[in-house]
Amino acid sequence: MSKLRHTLNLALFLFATWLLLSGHYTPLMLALGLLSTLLVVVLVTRADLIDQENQPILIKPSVLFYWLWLGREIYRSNIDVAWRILHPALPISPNIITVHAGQKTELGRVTYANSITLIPGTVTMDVDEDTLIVHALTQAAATSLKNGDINRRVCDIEDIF
Amino acid sequence: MEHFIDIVLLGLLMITGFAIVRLRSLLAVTMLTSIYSLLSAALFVVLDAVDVALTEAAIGAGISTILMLATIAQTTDREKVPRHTPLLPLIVVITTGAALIYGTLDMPHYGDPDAPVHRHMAAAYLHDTPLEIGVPNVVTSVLASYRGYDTLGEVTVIFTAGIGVLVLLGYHTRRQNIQPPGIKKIVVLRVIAKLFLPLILLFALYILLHGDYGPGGGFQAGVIFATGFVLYALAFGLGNAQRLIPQRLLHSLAAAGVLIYAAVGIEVMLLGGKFLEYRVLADDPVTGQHLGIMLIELGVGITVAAVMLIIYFGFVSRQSSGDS
Amino acid sequence: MMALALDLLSWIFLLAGAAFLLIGAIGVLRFPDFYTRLHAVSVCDTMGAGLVLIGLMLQGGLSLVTVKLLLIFYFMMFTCPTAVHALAQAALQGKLKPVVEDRES
Amino acid sequence: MYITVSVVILVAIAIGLVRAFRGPTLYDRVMAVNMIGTLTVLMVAVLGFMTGRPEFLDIALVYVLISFVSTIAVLRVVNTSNDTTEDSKQ
Repeated sequence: MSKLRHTLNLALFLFATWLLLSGHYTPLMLALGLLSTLLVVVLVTRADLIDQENQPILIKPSVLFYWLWLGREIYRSNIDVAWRILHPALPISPNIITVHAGQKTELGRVTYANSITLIPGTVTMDVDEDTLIVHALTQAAATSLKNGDINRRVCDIEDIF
Repeated sequence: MEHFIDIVLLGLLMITGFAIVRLRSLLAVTMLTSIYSLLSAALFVVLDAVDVALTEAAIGAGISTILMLATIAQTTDREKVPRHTPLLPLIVVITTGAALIYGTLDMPHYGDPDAPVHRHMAAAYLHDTPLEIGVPNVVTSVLASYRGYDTLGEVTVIFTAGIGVLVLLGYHTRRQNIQPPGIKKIVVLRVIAKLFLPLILLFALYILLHGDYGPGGGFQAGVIFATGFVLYALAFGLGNAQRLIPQRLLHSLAAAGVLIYAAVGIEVMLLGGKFLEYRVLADDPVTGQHLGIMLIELGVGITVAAVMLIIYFGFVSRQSSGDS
Repeated sequence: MMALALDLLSWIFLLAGAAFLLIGAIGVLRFPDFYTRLHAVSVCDTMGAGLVLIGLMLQGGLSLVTVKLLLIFYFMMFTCPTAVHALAQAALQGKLKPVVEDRES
Repeated sequence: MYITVSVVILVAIAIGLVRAFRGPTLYDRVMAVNMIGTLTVLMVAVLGFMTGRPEFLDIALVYVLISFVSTIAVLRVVNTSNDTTEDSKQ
């Protein structure tokens, strides 16, 4: 039952994407768009990829808030890294830390890992079950990551996936 | 000012070319070839050749890099140092180059509006396309309608290449194991691939069906479609990808695309037109042209996607069966 | 007046984005080892690309062009970290030793 | 103004090329390709606005998707072939 809902969700999402891409709203083009959506959904179902993870997760408000918060973090650390790049003495102190990912689902963990990578100054090197190996450009970046702020926030939005 | 960008891009292309010649590690050379493709695609965009740029992006930076790497994985990644002296080849190259440059002296200047091609061919295409075919993208009308024979030939060439690869690499129907080792390690890639596979496939279909309006068409769409499945194979293992699209189906699809193209031509002949003269397909000649172009683009797309996947699976399945 | 302000804002975004792209590229050149260079690539991918795309969106206004730019932005925010992560993971498995210092700046 | 942005992007591409030539490891080259891919996407988008032809954005979209897949593909092949720090031996 829920599988059907996921399939319908995906189909709606794909057709909306088609409409936004196309810009030609003649009956022929709309029909072709429906056919294309159908073909893709059939292929994806055959590939057994339908589950809660390919839902359009961007649209929910709390996820949107997370993106905004992440954007601010990205902005801050960008300024920091950019300053370090331009500094003549290159003030960096690379180090490797492991952090614990508290998320229950794979999608949650991947969101966490990719958020870490998106923020300059920290790059996820490896994901092993619920441990993440992270390369940090500075001690400060490593410390702030260890505070677990991102981890907590990803856990918060995970419930509604 | 656009000339400035042209010149810088051409300069970067030249430097990349020299570096490719100098390096001996073939993996590094492949990377530089990929950069070369990206740069030349940017150059095509500056020159307003949007369709070519799209093709270069999809084929040069995408599938051909992947196929070259698959080849290197099976052979060697070091270039052999030639033992003979490079003097004779150098002389041959310089002479040929000089002759070619001498030849260009007689040609009209770059962008010359009085060049014969601009006065006759291009003008005719630009003038006739809206009247006869009714397709906004003139490149599509030229490729698919005015020069439909050429394109049929090209599709046949791709089909032949696919068959050639099948013959050379053997006919592997052995199933790969469904769960490749180390799949736990690539959890990020797996989740992202799951998100993006539907989008890539949808985008390929969008490119296929909007060739009339913007850049795109069968060739590019086929390659993007194939790339989607390459991503699936990378994230979920070759065995799963081959289960999704069985080899036999691919073989039939590769042939089916060419057949669709040719069948459109023959259907037109049965309706009383000449080979590939789409205008008789419908009562209204413009609608007929439209329908014909759409059908043959579909054929092109199917063949290209199938052949690309045949080649990719051919290379990679051989590689993993050699390992065991 | 409104249009002018919007135009000006978009130019600021575009130029700032270009500056970050340049800084990222310089970082790729300057940083001492592969893993540290990845951070410079992140600067290019997030701030540089993001600001340039936002600048272009302001130029595009409310149209399908802006939607396509948003799509590019959305795709990049997923593909770029995945590619960077895949690079780091591959290098780690390929036994490329990261340079680790304890010198605090 | 678009010209300024494209010229800056070109300079960044040139710097990326330097990294691709120098290496020293293969991973550095793959990284350079990845970065040049991003820069090309932006370049195409900016050029589209410069010449007033928004259909260029389709190309940029294709680039994002294709360059992602090829980066992943490269890494999978590189890690199956064992000679990864090729140039350090030269």
